[in-house]
Amino acid sequence: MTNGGTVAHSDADPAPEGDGFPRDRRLEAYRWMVTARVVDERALSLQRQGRIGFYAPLSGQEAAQVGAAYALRPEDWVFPAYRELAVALVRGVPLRSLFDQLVGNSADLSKGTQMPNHFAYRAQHFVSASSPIGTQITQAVGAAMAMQRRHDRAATITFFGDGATSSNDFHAGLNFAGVFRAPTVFFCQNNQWAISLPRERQTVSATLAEKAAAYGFPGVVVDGNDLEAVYRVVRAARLRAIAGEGPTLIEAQVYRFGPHSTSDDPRRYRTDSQVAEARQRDPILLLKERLLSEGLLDAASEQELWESVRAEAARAFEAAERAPPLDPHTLFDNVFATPTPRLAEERGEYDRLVREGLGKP
Amino acid sequence: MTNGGTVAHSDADPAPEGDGFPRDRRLEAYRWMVTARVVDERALSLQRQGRIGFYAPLSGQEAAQVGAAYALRPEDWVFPAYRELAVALVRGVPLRSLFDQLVGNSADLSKGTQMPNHFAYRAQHFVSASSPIGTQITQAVGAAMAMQRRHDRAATITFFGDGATSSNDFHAGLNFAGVFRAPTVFFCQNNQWAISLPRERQTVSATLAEKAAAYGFPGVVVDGNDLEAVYRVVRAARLRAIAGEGPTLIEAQVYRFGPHSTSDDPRRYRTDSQVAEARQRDPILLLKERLLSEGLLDAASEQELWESVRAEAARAFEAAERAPPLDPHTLFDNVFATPTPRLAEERGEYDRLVREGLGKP
Amino acid sequence: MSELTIVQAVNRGLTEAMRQDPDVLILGEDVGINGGVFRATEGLFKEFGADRVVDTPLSETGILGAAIGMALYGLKPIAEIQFLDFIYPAFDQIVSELAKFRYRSGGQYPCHVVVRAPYGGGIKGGLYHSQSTEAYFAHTAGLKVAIPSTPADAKGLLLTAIHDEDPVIFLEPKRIYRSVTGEVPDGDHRVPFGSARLVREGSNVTLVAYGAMVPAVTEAAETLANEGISAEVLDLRTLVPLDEAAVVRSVEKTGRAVLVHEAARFCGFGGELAAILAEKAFFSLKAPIARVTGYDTPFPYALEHVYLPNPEKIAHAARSTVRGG
Amino acid sequence: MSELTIVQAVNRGLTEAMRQDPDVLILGEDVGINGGVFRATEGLFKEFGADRVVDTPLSETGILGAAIGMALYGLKPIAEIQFLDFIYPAFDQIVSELAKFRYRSGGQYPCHVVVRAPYGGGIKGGLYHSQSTEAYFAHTAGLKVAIPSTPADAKGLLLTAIHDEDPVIFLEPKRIYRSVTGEVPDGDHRVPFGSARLVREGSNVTLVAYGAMVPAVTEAAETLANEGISAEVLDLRTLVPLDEAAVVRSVEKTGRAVLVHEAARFCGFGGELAAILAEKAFFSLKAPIARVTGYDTPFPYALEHVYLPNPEKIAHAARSTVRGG
Ligand SMILES: Cc1ncc(C[n+]2csc(CCOP(=O)(O)OP(=O)(O)O)c2C)c(N)n1
Ligand SMILES: Cc1ncc(C[n+]2csc(CCOP(=O)(O)OP(=O)(O)O)c2C)c(N)n1
Ligand SMILES: [Mg+2]
Ligand SMILES: [Mg+2]
Repeated sequence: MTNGGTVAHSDADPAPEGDGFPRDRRLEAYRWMVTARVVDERALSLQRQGRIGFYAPLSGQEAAQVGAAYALRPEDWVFPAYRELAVALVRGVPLRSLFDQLVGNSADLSKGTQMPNHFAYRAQHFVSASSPIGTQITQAVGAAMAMQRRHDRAATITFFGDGATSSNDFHAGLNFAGVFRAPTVFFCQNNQWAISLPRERQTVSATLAEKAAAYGFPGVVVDGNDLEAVYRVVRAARLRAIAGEGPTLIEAQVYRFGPHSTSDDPRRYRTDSQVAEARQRDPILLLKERLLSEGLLDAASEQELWESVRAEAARAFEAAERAPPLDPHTLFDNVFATPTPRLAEERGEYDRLVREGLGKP
Repeated sequence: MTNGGTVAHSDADPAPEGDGFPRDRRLEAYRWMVTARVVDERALSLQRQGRIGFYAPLSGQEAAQVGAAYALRPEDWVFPAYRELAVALVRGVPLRSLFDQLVGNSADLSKGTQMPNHFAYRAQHFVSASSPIGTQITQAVGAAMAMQRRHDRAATITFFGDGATSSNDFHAGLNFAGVFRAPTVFFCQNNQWAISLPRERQTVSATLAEKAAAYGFPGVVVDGNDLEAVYRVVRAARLRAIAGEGPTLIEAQVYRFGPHSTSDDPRRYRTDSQVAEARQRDPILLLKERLLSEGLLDAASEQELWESVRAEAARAFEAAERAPPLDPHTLFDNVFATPTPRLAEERGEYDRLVREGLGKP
Repeated sequence: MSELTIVQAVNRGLTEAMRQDPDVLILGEDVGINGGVFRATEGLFKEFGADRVVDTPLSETGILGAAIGMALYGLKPIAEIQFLDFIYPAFDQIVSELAKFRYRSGGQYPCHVVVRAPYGGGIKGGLYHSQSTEAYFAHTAGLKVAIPSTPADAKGLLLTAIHDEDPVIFLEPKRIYRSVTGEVPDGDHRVPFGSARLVREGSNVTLVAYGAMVPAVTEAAETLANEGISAEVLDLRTLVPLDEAAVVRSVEKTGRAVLVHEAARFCGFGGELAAILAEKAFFSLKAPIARVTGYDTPFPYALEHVYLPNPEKIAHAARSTVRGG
Repeated sequence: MSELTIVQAVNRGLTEAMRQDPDVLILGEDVGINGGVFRATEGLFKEFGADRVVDTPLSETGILGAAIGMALYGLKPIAEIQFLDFIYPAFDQIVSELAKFRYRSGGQYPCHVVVRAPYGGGIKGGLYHSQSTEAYFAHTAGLKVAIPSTPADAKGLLLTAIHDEDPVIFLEPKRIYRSVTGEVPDGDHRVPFGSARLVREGSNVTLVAYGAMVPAVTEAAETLANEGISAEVLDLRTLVPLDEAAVVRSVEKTGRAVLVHEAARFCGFGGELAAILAEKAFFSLKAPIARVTGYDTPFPYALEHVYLPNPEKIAHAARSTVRGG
């Protein structure tokens, strides 16, 4: 067991045996993918209604995220960007917790300090996400170096986008990982866009995966719409990592179906037909067809699944919305372990203002 | 002709024809290499005597620097690090100017603002060097993008070390150059050490040159002790650049014979025998042998050459030492084009102090 | 004259400068076909093409490094940083290089880059889409820092910045990008650096602000006027160069100062202002100098209304200062 | 007790902490076999091995990112930045990540990294081996900032930093690394954060300083004493948390303040001190608050003796403050 927090028991703990995706968990994985899609739909509409302030959808990236998350063990640490909601779900973070974060209520484990999508769940070793692109990459390497030093048989995985390959931390992180043989899996979701910049103009290398060569370790391209393929490469990379063989860069090729975020209008830089074409390889569709053909799903159970997930999401969101708002005093918490005199004074200043009828919550 | 400054006429303008190093300039090139070596010797001893404050020798890197510099044209721009004294010499910077900078006197074109070795000579398009590792790399790419936009048939070259390949600017600079096909030559002098860190622990890739692949353009390894080989690859890279074919990364493999700088004691991290071995391929020795065998040099003229260079260097340094010191008021110059009221006030404050007998120069 | 929002005025300023001078170009993330995430560069890509409105890879290090190289060569690059919060990967290029090029080369290499960045809170942006870290730049010798609060100043200060010879950090108050409108002169409108704007005359207390805090301070001054307190309001417009004379003169008249910014208080720009006053207007001061600022916490998300200065907090501080409360 | 220099005291502090706790480790450039370019980590590589004294590639981004990851996992990393001037490639990790981890995760992810860096001028280091940019860090909510000026404090504050739960920027005055010596307690010596050191009692004027300016200020106080001016000298020791009470108390007593640092004046730490005094000690102030600081230029090379505050300049300012000159 690793530092501090206990890993909560998670139904999603895959304890994978064999190389293939465990057959008996395919349906469960499918449910997680559907859940992510449902959350996307719901969140986009809630944002339009002004009930949440912002959202960055992951539609199109469900298989990549769920496949990768299934290949991990509870003791592994996840260093996400801001789009990794499905990873959090598979790790065992309750929907309700995710919604508490979107709302920023008093139940939010991050105490409403962050914009929607910037999740942090210590119990699931899901490290706090930030907005600056790439910063999690070097951190994941550092945590992996710590695992090495503690002789913990675990790995870190970090999620980032195609755009993040241009970041300082990509370069530093991969280089450190190569030099120190850190047990890290670099998982790049190449969704073809960094807001309006297409992948081809982000960098000239033929693939993103091949950049690993510059750091002396392997890079792998995988079809990110294929749950099982993703699972296999991540699992192999993880095993490599914990065997002391060093890091791996994985490029999961996907397509971002939705806008970059609710602040974005993708029609300014891409056509609907491009998106329609990409949607033909919708990862949910692909897995559904496979499950149907294998008899693990039929039209009726599929229908039912979506409905039950929708109902579950609706309930969870409403509960999050009903939760009490944050106590304004939490503004001054967690800057430091113990408030400095200055912070205590400012808290007192705020209290005085409230007493005098100003700045009420 | 490019922006602003006129390129002073330089004897060193090679106007190279044909691919090989011009035969009639080999002796001249040798003289530059000897000059650099002599400056190193002299500067190290001057520093020990406390007559200059700091010095970073380039011994071992003469052929790489001189070979690269000969492949350039006056209209090209050089973005150096702090060790490129021989490049400055070949570009036509007078020895005296270099010594003015080492001393930081009133004749120093950089007005004594910088530590020794941080040269800047606008007339020779030798851009101001700074200490932070790597920062010149992206700047060279930007200047090359400016040349593109101005349709100037010129290129930029940037010099940096093996350590600098780990910098943020290496990654950003090479990536931008790839994406924008910038006419830039990235010239890495791999002298095997970043202070005490050996090349193998800087990064795991087999060569530094191969890192270019991650950015979609060629990387070339060259024997940096071989003047002519360096000349050929830099010349080819330059021609590629101005033909609009994009950047090239060149790794010149050399060995740093001396300490990292006068603040460094290399015996803490490497053995004398390692250095002795490397010195067997001293670039000056190699070229000397060639010139001797080709009859361009004989023992007597070789002896004479060293003596005349030593005498020239001694004269130039003494002149630099005799030059008047800086006017203390220059402290307040060149922060902005025109001093702000605040700076004018501080200058006045300083004058008052001097008038009252304090802080006299 | 046209009635414009602040972001439109920025857009007009950019258009004007690019039409005037073919050496002016813009580089940044999503500035081209997308027109910038705030639409500040809308239409420029179409008018000036990909060579002058350059969509870059996702690297602020690269953006600033490239802009500096261009400037050294003689172009006039304008670097857009998508949010001020994302400027830190470029911090080394800004403080080590941009700010020091002219100085360290003894004037041989001026380095004129304009760095534009939307800054500040009030848009529910949380920790990473809300910060005001102007103090970092103001403390860095060699950088000028401009922060407009009106559409006319947005265009006028921007054109001055583009025609300046020194590096300028140009911070745009995104919170009032669209909420504040005003008349903006057409053509080559310029507002000089180092000259504060007297927003409102008054005699009892001086309120000093800049950027998005100017409307808040102005509103506070109106409230105070109704209570019989006459507040003078100064909009600094540029922090570097600073119009110290205007600040000192005003406080010599009123005897009281309330310094307002949304950045954290500790070591913020208000500290510099207070120090100037405590040195140069000392004998005129009738009351302690007050600061109304963000608290010394990271910028929050759900509680940004608690964090930010607002007209009530400002008026309250002014009242206490005047009444000795 | 041992008589040590400051850099030796740092070395002892590191050794002590690493012996106490196997989770403490050091990473940085040239910290291993080379023992650090200033020899602060001398001997540690031999005692603790390459796993705990980690020579990294040349990337401050990587050093800080890795240190943060290690800290999140539960180790206690100490990151050495070779010169404070080279911290900027890590600035994003420091201000966006290190400073905000605990806050943004609602306390789930404390992030305790100690960042050690030699800082300051007086060693003929020019622009890039001399800077004092403590104000950047002091302005960043979530960071603590410690700056010792004596060997005992160097060890004591460092051990406190390593045992703290929050990120600490630990700035070491390299100019006096070897020139100042003093008795240092053996073993687990700790000096609390947020408690200024009263270097010298006085009644006419308070001189406030930290780091390498403390000896200069102390020397000025001696000169002043010979002239009949009794100067109180405070060494802040930590800028965050700041011992405001000590500063205010002293100025309430003396009525006069001279604030000293080698960083550029504009928006420097002296501004914050002046603002605190102009608010909280206002009614005790008998004279304008003076600042003796570096000028608002980049740090020079040949002229650093002109740039830097020295005992003469400090004494001069104190004299003017006391005599109303
Ligand atoms: C350092 C930094 N610069 C700019 C931004 C603004 N920004 C937010 S997301 C984004 C694009 C990211 O693209 P990518 O890495 O491909 O991830 P994706 O959004 O496609 O998942 C940009 C430019 C940022 N968050 N951080
Ligand atoms: C950003 C930064 N970090 C650290 C340093 C301190 N430093 C100066 S030179 C050097 C090593 C550089 O190695 P390399 O790039 O190989 O160049 P070389 O000195 O061998 O020519 C280091 C670490 C620096 N100057 N800049
Ligand atoms: Mg993407
Ligand atoms: Mg080297």
